[in-house]
Amino acid sequence: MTMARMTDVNVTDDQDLSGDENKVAGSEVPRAAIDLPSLAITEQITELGKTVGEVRCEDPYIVAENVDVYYGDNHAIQDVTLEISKQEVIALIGPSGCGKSTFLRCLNRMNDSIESARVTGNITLGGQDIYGKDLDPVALRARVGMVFQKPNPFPKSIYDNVAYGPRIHGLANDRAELDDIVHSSLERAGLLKEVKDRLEEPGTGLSGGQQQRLCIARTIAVNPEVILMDEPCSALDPIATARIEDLMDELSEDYAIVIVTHSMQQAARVSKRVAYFHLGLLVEVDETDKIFTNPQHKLTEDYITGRIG
Amino acid sequence: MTRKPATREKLEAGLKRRRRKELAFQLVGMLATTVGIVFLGVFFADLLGKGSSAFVQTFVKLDVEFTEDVLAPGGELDLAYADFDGLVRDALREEFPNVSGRSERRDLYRLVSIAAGYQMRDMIIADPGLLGSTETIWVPASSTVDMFVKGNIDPALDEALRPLSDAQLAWISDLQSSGRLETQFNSALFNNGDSREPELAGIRGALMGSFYMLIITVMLAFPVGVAAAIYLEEFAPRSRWSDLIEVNINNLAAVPSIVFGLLGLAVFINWVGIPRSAPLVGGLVLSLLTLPVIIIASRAAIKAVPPSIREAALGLGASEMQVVFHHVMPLALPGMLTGAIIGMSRALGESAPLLMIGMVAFIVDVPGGFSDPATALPVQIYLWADSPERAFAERTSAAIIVLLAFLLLMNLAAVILRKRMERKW
Amino acid sequence: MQNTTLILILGAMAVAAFFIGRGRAVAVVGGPQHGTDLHSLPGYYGYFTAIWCLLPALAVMAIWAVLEPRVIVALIISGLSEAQRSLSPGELNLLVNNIQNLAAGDVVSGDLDVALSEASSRLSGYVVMSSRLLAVVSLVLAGLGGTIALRRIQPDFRARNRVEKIILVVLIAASSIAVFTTVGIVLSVLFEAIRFFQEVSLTEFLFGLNWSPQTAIRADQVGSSGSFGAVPLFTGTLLITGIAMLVAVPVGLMTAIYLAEYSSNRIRGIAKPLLEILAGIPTVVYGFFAALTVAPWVRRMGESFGFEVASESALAAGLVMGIMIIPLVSSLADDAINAVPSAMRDGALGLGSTRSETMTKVILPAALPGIVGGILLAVSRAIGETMIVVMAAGLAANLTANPFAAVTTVTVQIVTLLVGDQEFDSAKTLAAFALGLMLFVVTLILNVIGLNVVRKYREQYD
Amino acid sequence: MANRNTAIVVFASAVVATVLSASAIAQAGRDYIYIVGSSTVYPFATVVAERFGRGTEFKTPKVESTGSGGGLKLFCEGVGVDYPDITNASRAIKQSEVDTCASNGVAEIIEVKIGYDGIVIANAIDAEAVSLTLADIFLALAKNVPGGKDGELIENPYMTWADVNAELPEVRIEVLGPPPTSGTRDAFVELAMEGGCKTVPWIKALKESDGDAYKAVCHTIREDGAFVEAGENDNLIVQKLEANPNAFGIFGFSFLDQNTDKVKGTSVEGVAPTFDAIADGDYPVSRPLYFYAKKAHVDVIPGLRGFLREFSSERAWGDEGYLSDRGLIPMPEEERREVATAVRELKPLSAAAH
Repeated sequence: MTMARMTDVNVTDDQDLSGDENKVAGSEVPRAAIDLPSLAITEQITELGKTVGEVRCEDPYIVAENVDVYYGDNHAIQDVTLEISKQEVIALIGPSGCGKSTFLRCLNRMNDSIESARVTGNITLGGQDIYGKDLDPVALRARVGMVFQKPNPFPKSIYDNVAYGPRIHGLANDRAELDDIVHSSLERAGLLKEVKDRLEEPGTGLSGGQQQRLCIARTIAVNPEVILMDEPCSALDPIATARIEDLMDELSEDYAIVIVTHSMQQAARVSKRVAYFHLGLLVEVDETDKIFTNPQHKLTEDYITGRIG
Repeated sequence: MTRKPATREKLEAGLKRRRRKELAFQLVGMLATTVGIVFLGVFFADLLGKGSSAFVQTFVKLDVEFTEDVLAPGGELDLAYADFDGLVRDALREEFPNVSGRSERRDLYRLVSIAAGYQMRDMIIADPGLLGSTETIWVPASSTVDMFVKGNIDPALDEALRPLSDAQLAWISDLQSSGRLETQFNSALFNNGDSREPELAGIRGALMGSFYMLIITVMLAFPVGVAAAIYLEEFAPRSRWSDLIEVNINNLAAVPSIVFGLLGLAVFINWVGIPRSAPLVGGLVLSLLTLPVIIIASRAAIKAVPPSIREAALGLGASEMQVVFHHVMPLALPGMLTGAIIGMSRALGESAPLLMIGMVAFIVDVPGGFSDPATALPVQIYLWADSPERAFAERTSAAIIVLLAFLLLMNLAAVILRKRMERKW
Repeated sequence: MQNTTLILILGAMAVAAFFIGRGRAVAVVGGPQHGTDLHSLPGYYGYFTAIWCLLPALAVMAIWAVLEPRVIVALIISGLSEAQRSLSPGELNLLVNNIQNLAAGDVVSGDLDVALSEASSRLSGYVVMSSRLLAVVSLVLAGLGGTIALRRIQPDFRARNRVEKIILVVLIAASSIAVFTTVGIVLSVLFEAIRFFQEVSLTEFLFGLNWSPQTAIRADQVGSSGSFGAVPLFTGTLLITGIAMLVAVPVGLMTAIYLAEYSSNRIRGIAKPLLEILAGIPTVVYGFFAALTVAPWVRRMGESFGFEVASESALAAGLVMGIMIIPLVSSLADDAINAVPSAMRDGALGLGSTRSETMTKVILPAALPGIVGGILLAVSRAIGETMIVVMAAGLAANLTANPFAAVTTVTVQIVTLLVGDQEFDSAKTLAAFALGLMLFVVTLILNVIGLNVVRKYREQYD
Repeated sequence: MANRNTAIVVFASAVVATVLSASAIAQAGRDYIYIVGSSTVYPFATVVAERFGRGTEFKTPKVESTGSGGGLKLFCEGVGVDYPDITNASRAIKQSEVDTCASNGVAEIIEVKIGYDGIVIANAIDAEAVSLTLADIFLALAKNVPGGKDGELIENPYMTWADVNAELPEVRIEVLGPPPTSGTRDAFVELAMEGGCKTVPWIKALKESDGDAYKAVCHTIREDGAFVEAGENDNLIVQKLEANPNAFGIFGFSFLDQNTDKVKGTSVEGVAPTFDAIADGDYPVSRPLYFYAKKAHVDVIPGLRGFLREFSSERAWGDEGYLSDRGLIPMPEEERREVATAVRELKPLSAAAH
């Protein structure tokens, strides 16, 4: 089984890796760069080398091939290949520092703003190379929205928070249209009922859970194709978390959602597939049920059963 | 999904304009940053161009005969009345035997600075055995000659309009061709106090004045500033008094320096009765001026020490005082020192308050203590900028270069300290 | 005995007291193994002893230093002949000065007369006696203080609390100096200003449109009309400050934005210290540069465009002052921008804003209070700046908004009124103190507002 | 232990500093000469001071440039080490000042006239050369000028030199000059302004009938910006003239002498300001320079007698003396001898002299 998957994945050499001269193959990772917990595990990784499970999917929309990310000398992500389809929720899990957030931020090029970060490999969105020369990250981020760990509404009114994206992108032709977008976005985020009488009040005055839904509303106001969520519930209480999770469920009908989470219960609840990262390597990807009931890789199993993390 | 195609179109439509705006914004930012740096470059180039020539001085080589007739006409050498200038005049006449006539000779004598006579005197004092011997010595040329050699006097100008006569120009070229006139390092600039003769004028006096003032400032402002910062940051209860102190310190940091000069004039000179022009007054005024800077920097340094360290020490049963002196102070010290250096460099460049307390004066003797009359380096610059002699213009720039060199060194020290301090917790 | 020697000896005594005190503390409980019986660490008993050894002696020395010259002069005068004592105070003062010079071995003027040299040797005698007396008194006090402290050492003596109390008092004293400085500033300008306002009414000073402080300095001199309407000074100050701000605010702000958002770490690492140099250049140097390089340049430029430009135009001084203030604005703006949480920036970028949109629509509005506060501080700096305007701006109190005209500022007038004529009784010099008070009050208000805005804003995100 | 040591060092240095400053105050004797006064005499006084300091065992005198008025004010505040020994003045002391001095116990003042200084009106070297009369100067700079009929005064209406005198160029009147604290201003007002003022017959008649009104007319300089009070920083004036060819500056001859390649003197009443013309008295705007010393300080302040002697020696103020190199115009030989003798005898100013 494992061997078969490996051959499947091994497509690197044929790929067109534009501007990708410094690519380091997985087996040539400088040891020193990785802080390995134990020698035994190291050997397991190097032995297995490649991701187990199913990195491919039907009707892939986002395709990441052999992605490596470096922060200066630090090799944060090594040779990750993953496909994400248009209507699924995929959860990225793994211990702290495993690179799941870094991988997430590659998908809308948020890593650009980190000066020392360098991304190699190939990521396409609907067939378009998102690291290609002719692609504007601004346009990309309008298509791939992002919700952050800590709710970060702008210090503006609730209305202006939601209207911000449509305004900068020029999505509304007039005020009525803008109002329409704001209302429908708040509605979809399940927030409209709570705030419709105080749209002019500052967004920072809402509760944490409301703030995070405001941020989601703000994101969907731009009408993206993919929503990236970086631990969106880690700063929220269980009730607010439940509301967000419900929301994700609804949104997954229209958007591809990539969520990074520390909570395995959350991953189990919301996602269709799960990808397990470990020390910059994508160890295992599979259907959520399969991962949680029958993990293939020893590391995945250790993590899920609480032995690492 | 309903609006999606429209969104993409609209997005693409605006992109070009937005990219242009982005680029323009970035360019404006780059331009702004360049403006400051370009100004700095122009400023330094201008300064070096004007001032670098002051570091050399034209010297004339003379064969001086220390004749007893001139120095000791009565048979005994009396330093107070010996005509050392006469030696120089004799040597010059020796060099140009053809010069005759009173006014021509006067012109000839004016080629050499009056410093030459003082030089002879110092030589005789150092070695009375020289009497009767002939020595070949380099003596400084007068400032007009120096200016001409440095190209600041246009020989093509009408004779009446330039300070050197045709005959003097001819003598200078004679001296140049016989290798008796050349420029050498201007050590007087660093060894002498102020003088009305540009070739004798130096910044030693002003530097010492600044030095004494800074010593007082360091000794008063640093300990007091650190102590105040420790109190305010670690011990002060939230009370009216500490609020008052807090507001005061922040305000004093921005009070115009000239107001501190008024304070010095009224309190230290008129009330306490310290003499005018004394570095002591200047030092006290500068201490008060730098105190808020040091307090603010020290407080920031103390604040940067994470509370966890304090809690750890307190948890082990240390008293608050022990926490401060064993843990907080050592960790905050580099930051405090940085603040002190920045405060000192501000004090070194300050001149407005010194105008108020009589430090704008002609003082030749290098001050030897805290109550001797003195000027400071920036004040010396202010004074020289006002001197009628042309040669002071380049010396003003040279003094500025020296002052800036000190300031840059201090800033560099602060930057290095800050780099070392920038420890992440 | 020299004061320095005395201080060294006292220092040595203090060190000795420290060890003795520590040793005694240990001995009192019966050796180091019983150290835990002491209330405080043995070192604190040492410090306690040392402080008691040093402080009284130093206090006596300080008092001595203040009183000694007065007492000695009084003694010398009382020893002089009747004729000399009846001299005027000024002449007496000169005589004493001469005696002091003689005693100090400096050169004196005039012939040495017997009475004088006798007085000077008496003076030397007094000085020697005084310093011996001081040495004895302070050393005895040091010994006494140390002994008393030693006697108080008991196992339950709370030495640490005592020492810490003393240190705390010292700390409080140090932090109070700032308050006393402010009080000193206010007092030193207030009385003179009040005297000024007795001669010139406050309303004329604040609202008069004509500033011509050149009153006659003697009864028989014809000065000018001597009017003290400070409005032209305020407008002149505002004009130059305004020009400076027009240069400093956009340039400083854009520099801060560029360095914070666009430049690489390397460029920032180079550009920031370079710009900080601009803030460190002494203002007298800027003044020199403004008067000799920038002013003629402004004049040439202005005239080539057909403007009439004064040789000491407000523009030249304002431009140079603006350049001086750039780093102040940019570092304060940098602080304000950095204080905006990076989550804001991420949020805006994540929605697809360009960097300039992120900056202008999200970060700058959020940082605005901080930036405004910083600009207010910069304004107060510009208002109080002295040397640049003294050297590059004129003395003509023109009521104009024309940047090419010559104007004068409050600080220029303070310098002109005080340097050159230091008597303390004409309205002319008193006006300097009134202006100083104005300057202090205005900058105080600006600073208080600026600091409050900055602080309030900081707390929002802390 | 290291941190404890730092604390100790910090406090020890504070203590040492306090004691140091205290002991510095204690040393009160003044062993140097203290000179204040005119900025015009300052360049001469400093040269003498420096030569005196270098040539003798005494310290070099401290010279502050405070302006004649300010200098006399400080000088007259009293006798004693806290007050200056000498004040320089670019005009003679006034009776009112003598009285102030006397009331403060400064009874015997030695007046030393040291030579002459021409007050020149100069403009940039490449600017148009003009020749002014005293009347031109008065009309251009007075606050009020005679109107159409006798006895009428109008606020100075002249904006350009051509308004004053059709032969002069049509450029805006802009004159940089000294403030009233300066003796240069006093002398300029008395010699040039009053000189021009007197050419108007009815004003001249006023002198007899109403002296105060006469002075008010002749001595008051306009305040509308045409006359720029440029402080006492004469060197900056020279540099500003160089930058502004339309402006004229008023300053002492020595500054012109040092800057012959930058500025040129304007002829007044047809006489150019040259060394010889001023020495001969042909140039109308020249004034004597003075310094005043306190007799009570002689022999009490170290070196004061020697300094007076140095200043009044031939090698200093003689025809060939070093002061003439600096632009001081010497007095006639006979007058020099007279003054030098008076100085040697410490002859005080008699009350009747002024």
